[in-house]
Amino acid sequence: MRELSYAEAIREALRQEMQRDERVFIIGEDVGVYGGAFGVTLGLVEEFGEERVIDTPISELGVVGAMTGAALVGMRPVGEIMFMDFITLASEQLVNQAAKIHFMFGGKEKVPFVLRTPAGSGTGAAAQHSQSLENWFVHIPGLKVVMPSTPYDAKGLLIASIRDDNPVVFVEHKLLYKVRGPVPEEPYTIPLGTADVKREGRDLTVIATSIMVQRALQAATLLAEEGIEAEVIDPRTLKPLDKETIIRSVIKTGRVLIVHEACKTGGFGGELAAVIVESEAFDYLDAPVIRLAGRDIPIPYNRTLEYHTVPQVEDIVEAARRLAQGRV
Amino acid sequence: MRELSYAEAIREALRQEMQRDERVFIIGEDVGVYGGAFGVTLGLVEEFGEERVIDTPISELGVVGAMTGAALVGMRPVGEIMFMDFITLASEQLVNQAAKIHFMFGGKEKVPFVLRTPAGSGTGAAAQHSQSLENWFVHIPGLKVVMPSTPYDAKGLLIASIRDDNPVVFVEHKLLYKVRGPVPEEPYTIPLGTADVKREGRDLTVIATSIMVQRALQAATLLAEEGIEAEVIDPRTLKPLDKETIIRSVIKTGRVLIVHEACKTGGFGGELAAVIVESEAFDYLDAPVIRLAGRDIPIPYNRTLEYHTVPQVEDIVEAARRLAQGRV
Amino acid sequence: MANVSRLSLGQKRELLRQMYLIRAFEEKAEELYAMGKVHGTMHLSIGMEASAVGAIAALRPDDFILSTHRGHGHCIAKGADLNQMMAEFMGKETGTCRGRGGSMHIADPEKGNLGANGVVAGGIPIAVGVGLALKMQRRDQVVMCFFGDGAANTGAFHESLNMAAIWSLPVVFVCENNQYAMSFPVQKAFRIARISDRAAAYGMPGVTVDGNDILAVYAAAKEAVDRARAGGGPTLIENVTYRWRGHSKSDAGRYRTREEVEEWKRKCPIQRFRQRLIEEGALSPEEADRIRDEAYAAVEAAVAFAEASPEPALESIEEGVYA
Amino acid sequence: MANVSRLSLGQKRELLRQMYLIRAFEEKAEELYAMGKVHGTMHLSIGMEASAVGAIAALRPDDFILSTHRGHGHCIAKGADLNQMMAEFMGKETGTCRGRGGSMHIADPEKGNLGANGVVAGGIPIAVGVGLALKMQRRDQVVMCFFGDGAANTGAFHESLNMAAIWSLPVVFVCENNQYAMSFPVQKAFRIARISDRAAAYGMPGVTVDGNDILAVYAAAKEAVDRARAGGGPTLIENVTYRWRGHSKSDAGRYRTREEVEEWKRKCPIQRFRQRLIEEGALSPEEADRIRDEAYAAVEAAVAFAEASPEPALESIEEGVYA
Ligand SMILES: Cc1ncc(C[n+]2csc(CCOP(=O)(O)OP(=O)(O)O)c2C)c(N)n1
Ligand SMILES: Cc1ncc(C[n+]2csc(CCOP(=O)(O)OP(=O)(O)O)c2C)c(N)n1
Ligand SMILES: [Mg+2]
Ligand SMILES: [Mg+2]
Repeated sequence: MRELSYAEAIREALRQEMQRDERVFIIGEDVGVYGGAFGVTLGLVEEFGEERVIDTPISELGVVGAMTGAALVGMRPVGEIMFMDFITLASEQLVNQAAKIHFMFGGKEKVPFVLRTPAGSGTGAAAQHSQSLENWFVHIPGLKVVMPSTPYDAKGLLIASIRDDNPVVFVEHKLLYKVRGPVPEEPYTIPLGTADVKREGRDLTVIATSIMVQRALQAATLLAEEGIEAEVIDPRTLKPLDKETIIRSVIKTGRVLIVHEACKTGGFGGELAAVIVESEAFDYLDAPVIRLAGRDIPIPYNRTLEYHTVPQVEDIVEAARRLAQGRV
Repeated sequence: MRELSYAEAIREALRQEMQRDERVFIIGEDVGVYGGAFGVTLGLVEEFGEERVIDTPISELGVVGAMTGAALVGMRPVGEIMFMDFITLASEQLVNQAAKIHFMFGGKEKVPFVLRTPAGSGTGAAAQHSQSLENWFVHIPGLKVVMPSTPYDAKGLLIASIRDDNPVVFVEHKLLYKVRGPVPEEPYTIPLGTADVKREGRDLTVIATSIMVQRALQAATLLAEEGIEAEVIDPRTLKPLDKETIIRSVIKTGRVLIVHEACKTGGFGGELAAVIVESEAFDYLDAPVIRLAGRDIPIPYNRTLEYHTVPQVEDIVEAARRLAQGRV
Repeated sequence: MANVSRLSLGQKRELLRQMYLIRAFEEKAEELYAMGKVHGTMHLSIGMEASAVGAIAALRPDDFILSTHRGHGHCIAKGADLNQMMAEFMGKETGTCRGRGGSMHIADPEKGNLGANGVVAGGIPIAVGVGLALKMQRRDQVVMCFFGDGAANTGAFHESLNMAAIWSLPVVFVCENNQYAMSFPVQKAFRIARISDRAAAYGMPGVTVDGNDILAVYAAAKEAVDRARAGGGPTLIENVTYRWRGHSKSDAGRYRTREEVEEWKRKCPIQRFRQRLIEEGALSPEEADRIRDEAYAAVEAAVAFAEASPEPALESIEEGVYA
Repeated sequence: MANVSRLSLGQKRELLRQMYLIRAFEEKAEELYAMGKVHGTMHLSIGMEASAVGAIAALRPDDFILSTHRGHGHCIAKGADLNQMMAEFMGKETGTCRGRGGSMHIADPEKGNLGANGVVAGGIPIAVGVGLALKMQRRDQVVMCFFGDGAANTGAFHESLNMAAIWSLPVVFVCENNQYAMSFPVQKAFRIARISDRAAAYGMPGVTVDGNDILAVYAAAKEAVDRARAGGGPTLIENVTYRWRGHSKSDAGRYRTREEVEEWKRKCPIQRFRQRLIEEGALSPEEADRIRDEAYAAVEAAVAFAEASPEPALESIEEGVYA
């Protein structure tokens, strides 16, 4: 199959949906001729014009409000917040308005939009351009939260998100944009709420999100050389969460390593751990559930410190090895 | 000992700290002659003047920015966000600036302030005035998060928070404001990071926050009549978290019920569950860790629906009873 | 004032009727609250009826509004079914929002009312989006966005007015300056005398109107609506008015004098318009009384409807979170 | 321009020196980046030096500034130790922020620089707080807050300017209008010709200045600083200028023409001031060259210092999160 980068896969999803449905449009800072800070929307303004690829002032709150209003009268906006850190500026509209309107209006209106945003560290952009705040939005009823880890998933999940009738926070990872992988040319959807077993294994379950899926897969290859077979599960959508797939795997392996980039404390790993231990999988656990996550510090600028702030392949290998002890 | 309401205890802490330290001042919407939406700051402007009890325009972002700037040049502001839902508007300054400045500046500056805000449902104020977003801020390194459940704790924790050199999010509960309890007259502090065993018990550990501590204590009384002895732990500060006290209790009882008002998914209960199952307490668990939390819905206006959206005493009794089965 | 003179007698009566309806609704709301029949909080616009009715009279039924926490008046003026509205106020399943929204979040999408809002200025960015979509869809509708003087100091106001201006969107911004944001008086909140002067910061027209003169309100709104519909972009209108009641039910009124309130009560927009119509010979006092009495009766009927309506079923509690 | 004439020859030379220092620092920064010796991103103010230097010249050493992502110039003009600053840029332990901040977050509190900011307009609300505290503490310092044209469309700008105005705080707001917010030109972002006109919305004075004329910048800043210090409240200054380089290192420049850039390069603020001083007879070309060469040499020395400096120790990674 043809290979695309993660950024190209996203762009293709946008282009195909805009071709299919004229209600879909793009809005955000520098999404037009600049192509967005990471070039994801490059070329789309040339194809669809300035009316459907709208550059905005630096007004994050205004942008999400504009998406909400447009969605209320029949459009299907896809917005971009240049860095996830700046969703903080738009969170009132996202959380109090977009997420709640369907419910508060007694089901009478809906707010279908996708808010794309790059998260994560690794680019040297330091504390205010590197955060992973996905669990904020997992916590908000009315929002869906999607976090693709591969080009294939990115395209299918984005198309599904655009066609979804709810506000979706679509979290991309900066370091994934250049990662390549097979992507079908025709449009396709991956239903929100379906996890993917990215690798099967019997010794432990690694549940990883976003770029950590890639790292977990690399770690699994290394672990296999030591005879440890890790099953790698990518929830793909944090909300709705495919609990069944996760629980099934834990019942099989009895050991769980959760890996995410976001700060450990208060992060999505806690949710995963709780879902597991309050389920029937509890009885099958042979070891404590381990979270390997970002340190509870702002992302430092220095390259070495930055590297060691979030889980790397070797950290996953080590944690998995320790967890699998006694098993293999 | 003299009794005060929770609101009075907070007011007394503010007054005593303002008397003691002229760097302390109050800022927020309608905190002056109006006394704040819940009357907490009533009378303080008369005592300390408009320079130290500052009414602001409706500019939440501006208020937290003003606190940050004032703190940088030696003041110790205590701000108020009228409803926790509106912290969403100020979260950029809180999360990207105040929380990170000490770290980003290599330790050279500090941002000592307290941001008080009422959270929670039960007043019929519906979806946009009833949220409990504490886990958002637990997730942010650099912030501390405090959630008192009694008048005594409120006073001691607030004084400790004002004297702390970091930005502290101080979450009050609207339904607690009128709750009365013993409060010493002299100023005192409760160190941030110390949980309180509000009731001892052997059969299960109930970890509850804010108003749920009150409900858990009522539930424990009812449970005791059935012969179930619940230990009720109030972390009091969610960050820093007193893990030792929690783990010690779980090792003793082997059963855990976590109770909070915030939506279950993505909430602080996940963090608590994870902390427990990744600790040595894992080996002592006799049953799945159970979270009893707010439903994953916006708070509905209708009184009955609102009531049933968050845990009530009877829900705690029932969950505890189920959990203790086989034990007692 | 060319527009105003074009109002027919029937239209003028309709304006009076709507103002009475709002007054009756809110007096009843206050009573129900006092009786413990509703919970939560509410924000009454008594004394400000001309602002809502006059401005919305300039709209077509298929135009949109975004309203505020003080939104009963807007909702009624935009044509709400009074029964459903009262049922919503009382949290019933038959309410416009199935009892999920309540006073602060009443929405009535069928009538183009995209919602009251519990967040100050929460509706302003949404209005921009509505305007953007209407323009993209090449529809000739407009959207009118209400907010208070306090809202004019929020970041949402600034970002939204600028976006509407640079894109020349069909949005009419109506600032209801009732002198206070809760306890904070405009004299302290602003260093400028007229909020409408802020329009210049965005390159849009701005106008300040006597918000208790319904015909003046209508005229300014009509001009702005016409401009927006014709593609001329947004306008900022400031209706200067006053709220008679406390900010909400928990307001002790410590920030203003009784005299000030009394002074404004003498400027009652309903009395003023009624008087004018009578003096013009457009209406007899008896006809005016009948209009008023019918309004109060309609509200009573709405209460009866609401009281007879069922509560939402507990089993339905988790419905409607996702579409 | 009374103020300007009061500048001594030594002061004028100092202004020229600072501008050269900034230019030298940023040219070096670009080079280091190209060599892979620094990571992350950076935003160069080449072509805008007069705005930083002229404005900050109006401050006392004990006054404060809040800077931006494009903040190297402000930092240098406020008196940064070049070695520490370069070390910070290169992420070293000896940096002003121990290598934790980097280009976008360089702060230098000892010199009154309360930080560059990775968030557009992030410093504006903080500046208001600094001003508020200075007023409460009855100190006679002032705070100067820099931001771009793009920042003037954020909610933070609006809320902050209003608060500074109503409380009459000692804050000088300096908008560096360099024609673009990333790719978004001011012609599209604003429907008004002069950003300083927004001052009127807050009841504060506003002035637009040729930001490439350092003496004009200084004069406007001096007037505003004097007013602020005297208790006269805030001012909004707009320095009209241009950035020669791309927005950041990932800018392909698709949104503007080469001709436009070339045209602005001919308006180089450094050349212009140098020429003026030479024409005035205040400086010989050789003296000017020496000032320039010393600046470039100082930057080289700073690089040597930074390169010789240690990285932060890995064990220290969790330090400094809490005070
Ligand atoms: C963002 C936000 N901040 C604070 C509040 C609390 N609050 C509700 S109404 C109000 C005053 C609003 O003043 P104004 O905009 O003038 O409208 P009015 O109430 O006078 O109609 C305040 C502060 C809120 N609902 N939303
Ligand atoms: C709140 C926020 N939104 C977006 C960005 C990304 N960004 C960084 S600089 C910039 C443009 C800023 O324009 P302007 O204020 O004119 O300053 P300039 O870069 O021209 O100096 C943008 C959009 C950001 N850093 N912060
Ligand atoms: Mg008002
Ligand atoms: Mg700019």
